[in-house]
Amino acid sequence: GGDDGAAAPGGATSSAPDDGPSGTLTVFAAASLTDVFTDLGGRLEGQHPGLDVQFNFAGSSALATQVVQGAPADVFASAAEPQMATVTDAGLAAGEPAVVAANVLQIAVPAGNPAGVTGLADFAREELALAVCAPEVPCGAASEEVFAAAGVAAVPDTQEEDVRAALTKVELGEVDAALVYTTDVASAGDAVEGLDFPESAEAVNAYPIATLTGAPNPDAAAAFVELVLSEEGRAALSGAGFRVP
Amino acid sequence: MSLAASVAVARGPMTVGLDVAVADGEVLAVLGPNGAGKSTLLRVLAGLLRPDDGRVVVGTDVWVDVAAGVHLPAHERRLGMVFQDHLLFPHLSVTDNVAFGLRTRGVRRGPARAAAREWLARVGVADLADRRPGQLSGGQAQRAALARALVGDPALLLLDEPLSALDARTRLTVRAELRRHLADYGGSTVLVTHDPVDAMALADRVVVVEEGRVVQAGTPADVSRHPRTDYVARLVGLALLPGTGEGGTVRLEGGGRVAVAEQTAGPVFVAVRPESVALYPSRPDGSPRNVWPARLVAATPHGSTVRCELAGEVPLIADVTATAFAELGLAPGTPVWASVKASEVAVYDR
Amino acid sequence: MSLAASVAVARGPMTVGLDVAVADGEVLAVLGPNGAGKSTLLRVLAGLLRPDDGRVVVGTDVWVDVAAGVHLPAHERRLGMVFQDHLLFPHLSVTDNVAFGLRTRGVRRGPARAAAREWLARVGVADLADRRPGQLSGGQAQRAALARALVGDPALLLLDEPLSALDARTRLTVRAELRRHLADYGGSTVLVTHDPVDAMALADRVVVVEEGRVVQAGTPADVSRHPRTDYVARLVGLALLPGTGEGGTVRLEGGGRVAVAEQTAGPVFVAVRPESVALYPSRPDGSPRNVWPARLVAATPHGSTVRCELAGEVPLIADVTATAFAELGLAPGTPVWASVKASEVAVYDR
Amino acid sequence: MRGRREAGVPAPLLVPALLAVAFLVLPLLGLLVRAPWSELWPQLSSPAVGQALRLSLVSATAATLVSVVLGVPLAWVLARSRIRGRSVLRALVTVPLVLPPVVGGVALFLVLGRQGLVGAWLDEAFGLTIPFTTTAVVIAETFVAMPFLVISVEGALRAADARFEDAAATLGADRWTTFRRVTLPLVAPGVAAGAVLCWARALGEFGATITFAGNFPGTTQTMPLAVYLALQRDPQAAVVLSLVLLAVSLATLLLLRDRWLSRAGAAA
Amino acid sequence: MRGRREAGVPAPLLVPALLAVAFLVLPLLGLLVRAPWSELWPQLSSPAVGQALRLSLVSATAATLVSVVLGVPLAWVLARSRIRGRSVLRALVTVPLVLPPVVGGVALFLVLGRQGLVGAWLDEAFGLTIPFTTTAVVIAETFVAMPFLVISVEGALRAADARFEDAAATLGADRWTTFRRVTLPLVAPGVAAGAVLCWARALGEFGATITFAGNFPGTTQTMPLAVYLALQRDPQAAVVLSLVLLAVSLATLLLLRDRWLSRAGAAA
Ligand SMILES: Nc1ncnc2c1ncn2[C@@H]1O[C@H](COP(=O)(O)OP(=O)(O)OP(=O)(O)O)[C@@H](O)[C@H]1O
Ligand SMILES: Nc1ncnc2c1ncn2[C@@H]1O[C@H](COP(=O)(O)OP(=O)(O)OP(=O)(O)O)[C@@H](O)[C@H]1O
Ligand SMILES: [Mg+2]
Ligand SMILES: [Mg+2]
Repeated sequence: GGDDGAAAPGGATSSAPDDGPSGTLTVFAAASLTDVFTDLGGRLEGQHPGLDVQFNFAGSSALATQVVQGAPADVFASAAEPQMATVTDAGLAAGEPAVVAANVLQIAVPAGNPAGVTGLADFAREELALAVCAPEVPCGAASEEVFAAAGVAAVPDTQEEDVRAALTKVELGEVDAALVYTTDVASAGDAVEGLDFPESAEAVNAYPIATLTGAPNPDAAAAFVELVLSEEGRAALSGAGFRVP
Repeated sequence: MSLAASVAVARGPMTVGLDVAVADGEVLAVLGPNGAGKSTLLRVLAGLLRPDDGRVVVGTDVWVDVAAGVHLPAHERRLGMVFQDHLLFPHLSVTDNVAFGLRTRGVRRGPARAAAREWLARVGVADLADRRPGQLSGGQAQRAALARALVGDPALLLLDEPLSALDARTRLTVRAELRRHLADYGGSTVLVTHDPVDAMALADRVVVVEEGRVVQAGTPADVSRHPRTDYVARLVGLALLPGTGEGGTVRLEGGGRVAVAEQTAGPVFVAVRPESVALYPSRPDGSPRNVWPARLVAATPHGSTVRCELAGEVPLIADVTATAFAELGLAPGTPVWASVKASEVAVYDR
Repeated sequence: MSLAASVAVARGPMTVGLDVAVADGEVLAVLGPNGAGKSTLLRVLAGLLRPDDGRVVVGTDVWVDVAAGVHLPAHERRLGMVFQDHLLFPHLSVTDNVAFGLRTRGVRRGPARAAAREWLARVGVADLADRRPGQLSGGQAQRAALARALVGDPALLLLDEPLSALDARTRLTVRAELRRHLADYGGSTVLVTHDPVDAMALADRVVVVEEGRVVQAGTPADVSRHPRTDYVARLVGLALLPGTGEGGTVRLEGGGRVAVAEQTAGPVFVAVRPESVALYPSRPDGSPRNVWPARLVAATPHGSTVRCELAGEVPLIADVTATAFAELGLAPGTPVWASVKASEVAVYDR
Repeated sequence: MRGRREAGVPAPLLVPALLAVAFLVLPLLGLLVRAPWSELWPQLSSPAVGQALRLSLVSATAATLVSVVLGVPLAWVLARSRIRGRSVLRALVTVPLVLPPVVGGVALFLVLGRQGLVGAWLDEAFGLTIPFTTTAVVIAETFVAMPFLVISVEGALRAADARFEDAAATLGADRWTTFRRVTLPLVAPGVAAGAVLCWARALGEFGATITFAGNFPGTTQTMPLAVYLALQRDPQAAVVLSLVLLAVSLATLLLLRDRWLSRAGAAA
Repeated sequence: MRGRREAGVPAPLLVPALLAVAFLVLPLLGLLVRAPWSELWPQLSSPAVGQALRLSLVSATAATLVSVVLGVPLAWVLARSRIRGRSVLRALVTVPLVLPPVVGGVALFLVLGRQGLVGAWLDEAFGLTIPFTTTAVVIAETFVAMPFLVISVEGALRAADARFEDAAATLGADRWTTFRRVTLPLVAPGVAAGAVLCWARALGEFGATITFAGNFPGTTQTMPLAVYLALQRDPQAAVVLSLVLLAVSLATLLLLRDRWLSRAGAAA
């Protein structure tokens, strides 16, 4: 159909009258960036009336697969470095990826902290229902690092496939505590409380961004990455709970 | 156990409204043309069709009482039923089909199978006991269905044309077997059939159903001697002529007159046996007082005789020998003269 | 078109191996006991069952030739077929069922329906044209199935007991209709039936099949006069006694002797009509040369006569009047004397 | 004298049936009770939700149509023909059911992606690229949902009485005509059931779609994808969105099925 | 004179059937061809993979058994009984098909979770907690997969000839006996098809399982979870794992189905 052009490479021509970027910009971004990027995309569209920003939010690894499979993307923003590495290894990233934001772990507990969790040491308590991320995913890798740093032998009941799944269980009160990212706690609302812990600094998760070599609209791609890395972008990211470099 | 049923049920545009009563150990044959409502009656008696109105009482048990909202489900009725299209379970062997009723009534597998095999032998399909119904011929399937209905001890036997697919010889032996069984059987039997011989051989009483109504009831002999409708008359091979008695003659409703041997008055039926009708190429002289012109409409060979259907003022059926038929040069359309002796004509009140 | 078939097919433990030939416009009746292989033959002719061996040739077309690997699929055979269990399509109206064959052969809906309705009228179910098959009685469904087979212009008509579910009166009219149609019809017809009257009325030739083999073939009159197996004899109501001719008498295989009117020699059949057998409570004197002691085994009323099965040295069937039956005080097991005039005994070579 | 009415549902059937209903319906009730209904209106009035809902319905329906057109013949071949290797084929057809949908999406890339077996050729010959279009959504849904249709129609075909097909053959109907005019009407309830399964599965499809078609609002973002995104941000909204999807599919099923089934029922 | 053998599959059926097969099987072939086979041995020999595979098979089989035991009666009620609101019930039963599995997991928490309607009571009364156990895996898979069984068995029941049930009733069989001894054997192919669908769907279940049962190797980590996690780090390994799952289920289906179908076929 006609609206297929929104994502098709052919739609991304830069033939607008003004000098700025125009046409369609396609951004593949990790789902956890949905709010901030949607907001920034809107701002960019406001600055360049001829520009239409399209987002494809999904898990980073799905996005990496898509990019490797020849997806007509201009920008790729990953929630972790391994997925970006998949893309750079395939020679698809234009230049070095830049780190836009970082995330650290926080202990999420249900509102009111019914189990009285105080710190990382509580993850060794057998009687509690505890969730961490699976070691295969970034937050799980980070969790292992902080547990190692703190010398805690964690006994989780479940190794979640992503942060969201862990957080859902906290929201529902099904686990007494979960180790998740700060940003997720921030977005979860009143049902969840976040507890900082000192060892979190041991494992910082970086969000790399890159324009892609096959970008149909490289001008716009550059403009978007520039906006994200600008003061304005950093403010938006830190407003959402990200650490910004 | 005795059966008394009086039910009404709508079937498409027609309403089937039938009253039947069958005493303990009695066999009632239900005769009637296609679509008369015979199978419908059996379905109601079996509990597979809810009547719109009426009662069914077996022994002292009320099986159906529409007014009182009583409707005993089929499986609590202690039935034996042969369906017009057999309905043997395709996934069970013939033995297991026959044993099914016993098994549901709590008989253990061994004795149930033994009883099933015994009945299969009685209807002559013992050697097919291990086959699936799909591997039987039509007549074999019908016999298995009959065995399935008869095994066990039903309170009511409902047989819907149980012998129709049997070959002539098997029919004799299975009919004899059935007759033997029914003679000892204490429950009521309702037998639907198109074969007057079955009715004669097996039934104590006959009801004739036409268009959802009972049009005649009585003993087989009575019904066959004094048919009250054209259907019954044809069934037993008589020509039936309704008319009005006027002393020694009857004025027929269709026109014409018939001389009879008795004095009669009022509405009567005149019945003429085909054997008693003689045919002549030209008007005969002589003693018979009944001589009519007619036209041959159809002729069917039947053993050594030919059955001739005649149209004319007085419609008749005549049986003549094949030789006579050939000598008369008869063919559909041929005009002939038909005569019957007055003493050969049966006459009885309508 | 003419049909010549010679096929062999295994059916469970039995092998059906049949040779039949039917000329253009001829009607062949296939008679035989249940499970003889009649329906199997029709299925092979229809192309629904692959024979293990043999050929089927219709006109000049080879439909089946197992040796040459030829097997024309059923739908290319231009058939009209009545199945023993109707198989009307449950999802189509009666009209559409009958019109189905015409529609598949390219007739447009309007004319196909019109032709269907005409045939439905001819078999007497015009008023049911819009019903679904599930709303028909057994006999109505059978008539619709017959109409479905007859409509159109098949090369071969295969009718498996097409009249078995019809009531006696309808049977007459439908049989007459079928007879009329078959008289005009140019193709071959194979009619399976259990009713000798159907065979007599409709068929030009008869084959009798038993246990998968043809045991007798001929004209209906010939077969009924000179039955060659017990099954056929029973069918036409004769007692059949094989024996060896020894001049004026025949020594029966089962023992005993029969006096006959002709001089015979070698293996012969003796056939006795039930009407010609007289029964006596004690040994009669007089002219009949054939007098045997016997025992009554079964009695079936049949119109005004009773058919008696007799066992003894010479097994016979006797028809006696109901009055005589009562006077003789006959009951199963009663010993009687049976006699037959030598001139009434038919004898012919085996 | 027993005068009670015809027995309804026998207990050994009623008890498990009730358990099954409780098991399937209670969680839905739980969702309904706990759902933040205040979210309903904002969500419903958001144009993105409307878009996603429309796209979901359109693509699931398209996937069902494709599945019926391709899958019913395949079911027929599996149930009726005597080609060799039928049982292997049947198992092969069942297997996509087991494939994790995300991997299914990857597999689709391998065939229909820009560098895929067929996709590369499509791209060169016609300039057609399938991934990230609405077509890709339909393809992903069809890939995941069609096996449900095939297997359940095959079951219905096996259970149907093949003698009617014999009767049709004697009336001159070749196998195709027989299929259309006899077999298909006879198994209509089975096809209806299969189509419902297929439609529902397509409507709920997530993994293969997000992988092969991406998550572009208006083009490829179906309701399950919208629910996924909402889960990232606002789980309450996700629950509300799911309930909207449920309500719409419930209404559709009630309308469609009753209409189709009553037709199919009249035909039976 | 036409002497050719019985027509095989008519073209209007063969062509779509071939398309369907190509559509369903080509992506699998693509996976097979591109799979990094060198990964196979390391993966197969990893005890975690064996564990996940075993857990998958056990829990999918258990879910199928539960679904058959509860779902077949429900299908019967939907197809045969005359209770009111049947069409609503039927649609309600279909609806979990549409629910995004993750939301389904949330819904299960609402009923069976520590603070769920039933779960809280179970916890208090018996100290039983269901989430994060193998039981939870079975429950999640059953919730997602049972509707497939119910709908396809219901379709088979509707298509079956109910007159045999009449015949059974005249032989003294109450509805339960009739169901066991007549109806069920007659629709055996439909139940087989439904069970295959159910088993395959359960085997592939991901979203509801990870939500309600979590992901713990040895207890709740089924193959699809393992595949998903592998996808995060090493997509190649994930493809190999999926192929292992496929191969195992293909083998199971081939063995089981042929055995069951031939039994069911002999019964028909
Ligand atoms: N399901 C139905 N719906 C509507 N009408 C029906 C239904 N079944 C039968 N009928 C009609 O009811 C009438 C009685 O049918 P029934 O089967 O009782 O006839 P029957 O006396 O058994 O005839 P047959 O000798 O042909 O078997 C017929 O006219 C038939 O067309
Ligand atoms: N599918 C089958 N498998 C094995 N044996 C079969 C099968 N169908 C029929 N038979 C057997 O083959 C023989 C011939 O059957 P067929 O149906 O041809 O008999 P028929 O002459 O038509 O008998 P009827 O007069 O009872 O209809 C029978 O003994 C029957 O049991
Ligand atoms: Mg009837
Ligand atoms: Mg037969």
